[in-house]
Amino acid sequence: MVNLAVNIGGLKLPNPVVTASGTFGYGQEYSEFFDIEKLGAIVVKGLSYSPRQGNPPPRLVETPAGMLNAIGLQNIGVETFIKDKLPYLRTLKLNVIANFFGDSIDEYVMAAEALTKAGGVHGLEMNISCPNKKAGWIVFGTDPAVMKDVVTAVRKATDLPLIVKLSPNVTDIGLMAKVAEDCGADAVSLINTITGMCIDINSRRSKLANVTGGLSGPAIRPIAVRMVWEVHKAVMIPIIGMGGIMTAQDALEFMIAGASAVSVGTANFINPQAVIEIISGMEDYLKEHGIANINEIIGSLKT
Amino acid sequence: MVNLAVNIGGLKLPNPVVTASGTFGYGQEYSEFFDIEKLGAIVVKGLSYSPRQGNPPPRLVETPAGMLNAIGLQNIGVETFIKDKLPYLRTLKLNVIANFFGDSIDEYVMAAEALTKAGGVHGLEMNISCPNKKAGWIVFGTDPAVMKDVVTAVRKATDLPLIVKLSPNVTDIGLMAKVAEDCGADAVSLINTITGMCIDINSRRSKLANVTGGLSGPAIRPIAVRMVWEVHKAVMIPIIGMGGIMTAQDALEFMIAGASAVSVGTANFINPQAVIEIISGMEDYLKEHGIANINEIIGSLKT
Amino acid sequence: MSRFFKAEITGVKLLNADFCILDIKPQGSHDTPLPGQFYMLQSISCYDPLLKRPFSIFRSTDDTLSFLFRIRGKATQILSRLNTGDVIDVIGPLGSSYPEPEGDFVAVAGGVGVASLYNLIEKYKGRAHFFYGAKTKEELVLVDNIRSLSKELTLVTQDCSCGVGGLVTDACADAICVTDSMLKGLHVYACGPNPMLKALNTRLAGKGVNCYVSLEENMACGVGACLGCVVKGINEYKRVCKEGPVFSMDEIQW
Amino acid sequence: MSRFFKAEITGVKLLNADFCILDIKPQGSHDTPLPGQFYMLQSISCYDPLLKRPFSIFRSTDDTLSFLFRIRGKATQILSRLNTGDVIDVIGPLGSSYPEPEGDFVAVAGGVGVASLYNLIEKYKGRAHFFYGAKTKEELVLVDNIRSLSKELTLVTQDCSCGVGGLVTDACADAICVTDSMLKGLHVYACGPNPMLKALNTRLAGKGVNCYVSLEENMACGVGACLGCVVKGINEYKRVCKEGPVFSMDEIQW
Ligand SMILES: Cc1cc2nc3c(=O)[nH]c(=O)nc-3n(C[C@H](O)[C@H](O)[C@H](O)COP(=O)(O)OP(=O)(O)OC[C@H]3O[C@@H](n4cnc5c(N)ncnc54)[C@H](O)[C@@H]3O)c2cc1C
Ligand SMILES: Cc1cc2nc3c(=O)[nH]c(=O)nc-3n(C[C@H](O)[C@H](O)[C@H](O)COP(=O)(O)OP(=O)(O)OC[C@H]3O[C@@H](n4cnc5c(N)ncnc54)[C@H](O)[C@@H]3O)c2cc1C
Ligand SMILES: Cc1cc2nc3c(=O)[nH]c(=O)nc-3n(C[C@H](O)[C@H](O)[C@H](O)COP(=O)(O)O)c2cc1C
Ligand SMILES: Cc1cc2nc3c(=O)[nH]c(=O)nc-3n(C[C@H](O)[C@H](O)[C@H](O)COP(=O)(O)O)c2cc1C
Ligand code: FES
Ligand code: FES
Repeated sequence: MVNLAVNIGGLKLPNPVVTASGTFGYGQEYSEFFDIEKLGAIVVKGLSYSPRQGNPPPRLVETPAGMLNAIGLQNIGVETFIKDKLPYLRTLKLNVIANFFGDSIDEYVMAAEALTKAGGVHGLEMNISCPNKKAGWIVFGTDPAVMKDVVTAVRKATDLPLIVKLSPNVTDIGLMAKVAEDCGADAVSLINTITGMCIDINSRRSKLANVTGGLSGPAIRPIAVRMVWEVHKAVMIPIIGMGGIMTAQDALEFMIAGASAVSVGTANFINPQAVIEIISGMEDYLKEHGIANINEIIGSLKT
Repeated sequence: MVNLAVNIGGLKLPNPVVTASGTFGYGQEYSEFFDIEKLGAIVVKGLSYSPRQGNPPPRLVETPAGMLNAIGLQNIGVETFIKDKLPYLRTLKLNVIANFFGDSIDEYVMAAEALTKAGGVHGLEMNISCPNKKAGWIVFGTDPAVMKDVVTAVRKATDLPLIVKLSPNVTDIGLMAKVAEDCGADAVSLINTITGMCIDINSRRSKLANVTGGLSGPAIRPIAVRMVWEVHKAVMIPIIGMGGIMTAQDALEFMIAGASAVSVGTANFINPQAVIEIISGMEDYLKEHGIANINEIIGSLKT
Repeated sequence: MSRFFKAEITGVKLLNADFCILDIKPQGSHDTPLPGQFYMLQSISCYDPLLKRPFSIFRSTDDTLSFLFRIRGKATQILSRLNTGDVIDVIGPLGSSYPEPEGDFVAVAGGVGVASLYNLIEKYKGRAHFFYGAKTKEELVLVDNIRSLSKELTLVTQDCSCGVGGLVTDACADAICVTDSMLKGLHVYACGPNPMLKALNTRLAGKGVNCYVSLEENMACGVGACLGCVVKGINEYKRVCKEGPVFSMDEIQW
Repeated sequence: MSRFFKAEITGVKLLNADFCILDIKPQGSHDTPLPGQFYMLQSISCYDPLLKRPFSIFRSTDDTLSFLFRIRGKATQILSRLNTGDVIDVIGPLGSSYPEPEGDFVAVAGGVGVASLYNLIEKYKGRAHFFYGAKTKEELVLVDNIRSLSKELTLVTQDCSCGVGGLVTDACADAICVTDSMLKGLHVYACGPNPMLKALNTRLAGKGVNCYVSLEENMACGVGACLGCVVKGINEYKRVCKEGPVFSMDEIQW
């Protein structure tokens, strides 16, 4: 038997495969397709303290080997999550990571506190790819100083394992990861979607009502793998890698580049059983290569 | 008849379609496939003052809807270009844009001066996605201050139309474009390739000898279109847009987003006649939509 | 009985250059679809096209599911070129269905919207006043079958090349709005492009008809997880794949 | 006469699960290929796979080009599933060719490297001492044809399942290096995986043979423009698609 267990900043995962926020609902949507207790962890749809309506449609458009989404962070809010969704998740033997965000530091802190107190949430993933209303809508995750303030504040608000989810829309993602580490983050996850757009040349309008959207899927994988490798060289805390992972082979690329766990997003849409196949594919790979413990391959890229 | 002529910072192009540097050799390679005098302009493979060997192989790997290249800027050097390649280009009725780079400001200036003096070069495109040897290998195009120095120096060294080719590996490409404009650039072109990597999980090595490479092709198009739109909002000088353009439809997306001309790269490999088909497809679009002049659609995105 | 399964192609029939009927045989047991429900289909060989595409159930038997679709872009082109014996990935049946009609009812199809209504009129044979519209005569498919399944069929073309000239919504509303009393409780089912459904709402809203519309939005997951396929409901966004695709007309903000 | 053309599939023959022969008929006139040259092939339906793939000319007649390839990844899978009548995009003939042999010559093929040498021995029938190696017996294809075209055929398998056991390079070098005088001016042609060609160089370098090797590198353009397909020559990088794919062994830094 090979050992697939990994440790993400104190959170012990039975295997390194988790679901990417926003692509797996709150778990129930996919529970008919496989036994979701088999997951390393579930990361739920991004939550804000108060519910959000999200953007008007169209919210999706397909691009070559990828897709743009502009959901606009629609969500039911922390309170409703705790009341309506968490009870189901508590019945499962499953690590629950709550992804959350805000448009001010206060909102981040309030969400983090409520999710920490709720019970049944095992880790927090903070999405910093959101604009800061007070700071002239600068995206938290693209300015080291702005990011420092929000991560520091959230770190004080929770004793749960804290994962900072980095934006790829930056010059130096290693630097951003270092800021997160210095502010006390237990882990970083990357990449969030890359901002893109797609134009209908007949109407001369964006194909998304929101004009721009976030690019995900296999198209971005080479960029994501490179960023994981850069972050691996920059920090000591564990990394959750993601961006276009469709197969176990893809997932292993991220782990060899330095990720301790991987997150699967867009692939769920194409194959609702993708995560299960990725877990068993990883196991096969280890067996074939005579590797007893998955931790041996993390960051093992030869250069 | 529709009017396809555009003006790129003083350089008059009969139509807005040019070839992307590094994907079209020095013209002769593709002259057997179509009449290259039909191009808006030819942009030649990036030149440095002294010749470069480039990176060891493998230099290429395919990715979903894209490709990574790590040619390592192999080139024959400015002198040999002027002696061996320019004479052929001078015999053609064709705008010649010389793409060039250096690993120090001096090298940039020397290349720009030599190309300006040569005669038969109608415009310069400076590639700033290269590391600055003296400044600790910081890439010129990712640090506004470093970029300012090199663009200012090159501006003094040439009176040819100067196009600054921006790197997409930055937080705020609009800001970088503004720096180029402030330093006297006549136009900007974007995007250069996005840094990526791809790992062979069996050998646990990068599939490229250079470890990382530049991602091009349809995969990056949504990112490129978004960046062109951001730059269009940030500067007044004309933009040459590129990144994954395969068809006239794709090219028109860039123009509607704000590009005055487009550059076709990876598409040449898939279809050596792609540029010709893109020019005639643009013409058809204008006719169908009753638009007499292509300039009417530049930056015409409705939001 | 999983709603994610593989299916074998058992038939590919081109009705003309633009319309195709695909028959598939699910491998293993599968749920029986209701009229108005849909499936996500995909022939995976690479990552472009990337996403599954939604198609309404057109007909179904114990071991065959059929889809009628218009060849538009990459995915429908690939589906139309499959060979018998090829295997595709399927998720379904998904979403809401047309509520059962009471007595005779009205069906309004615009273009390939006919696909989902076909299933309804086949189930409730001889009870539909069917209004079927398209741009041109060539885009009206399966007319004889539809006629034989309906109580009455009115064809409508925008270019006047066949049947009534004009918009199918006008033809339908003109016909059924003769007296207001006729409308009370009448079941109307409509499927077609959004502008058509909007026009129908303009004509029928507030008249007491029970109107059900099948909506379209781009989809990624098809199962309610991504929140990508929403339309504006009265108070909040509604997912076409989960709360829809069939909505009561008055649930939607037009 | 353009080297970029469309061609119709006129035959797809699977030799076994891994090897396929594709016959295509160029639309319009085309150049005659020389042994060792190659073509870039692609069945475009979407952007994944994105690039054309290089394949050596295996056989050619006035109106047909044939390719023998091993099904490895996405592109070869798609090519092996094409139907007669389908149309693909082609660029070629490209690159350098095997120089004409003098008298009898030696051919060394490793695996599917046999494709390009087949063309050579067919042109110079009855003159080749052919050494054909693979991992297992199953990977040796077209053995009877090759035997009939060669003066002598030696089969070599790494797992000893057929012919001589071991590496084809050893079998070849052992056979021809009996006396040094035999080697002077002997023409040796080799095609196969890089490690095989490297091993051959180790055995034959400096012995006065005229050895020509056909090399492989990932390619994008195929026409010398992208500088993506280089190998290390003695003084500089050389493009496999332009200066190659056939190189004299001593031009290459092994
Ligand atoms: C619930 C539902 C049921 C449908 N039933 C049918 C049917 O029975 N018959 C039929 O012909 N069509 C049906 N459609 C529409 C069908 O899904 C699209 O025609 C198909 O996705 C086009 O794919 P393509 O790759 O060929 O075209 P593309 O080139 O991808 O796009 C062509 C058009 O289809 C739309 N489209 C693209 N991707 C999607 C997507 N993931 N979801 C929805 N629309 C998309 C685009 O906005 C575009 O306008 C239905 C759509 C929905 C939402
Ligand atoms: C000059 C030349 C002649 C060749 N002739 C033949 C032949 O006659 N028969 C034959 O079976 N094979 C031949 N090959 C190899 C053939 O090109 C590859 O097997 C093919 O590209 C694999 O494509 P794929 O999508 O099926 O596999 P992929 O999944 O893309 O890759 C499988 C393997 O093929 C290599 N490969 C991928 N893309 C390319 C590319 N663009 N160029 C070169 N290699 C690539 C990869 O490195 C990988 O190791 C030749 C290669 C060259 C350079
Ligand atoms: C439809 C959709 C919704 C998403 N919503 C969120 C979200 O709420 N919070 C978040 O941090 N990331 C969100 N993401 C980003 C994903 O979690 C992930 O970082 C990204 O999609 C890259 O991974 P992938 O290529 O595997 O999808 C969303 C992505 C998609 C496609
Ligand atoms: C093989 C290859 C070589 C390239 N060489 C150069 C170069 O020398 N100088 C440069 O500025 N850009 C170079 N580029 C970048 C292209 O000019 C272009 O910016 C990029 O490929 C995006 O466009 P595309 O997606 O249409 O290829 C190269 C790209 C490729 C694929
Ligand atoms: S398609 Fe994902 S929620 Fe409807
Ligand atoms: S493949 Fe482009 S130079 Fe050889």
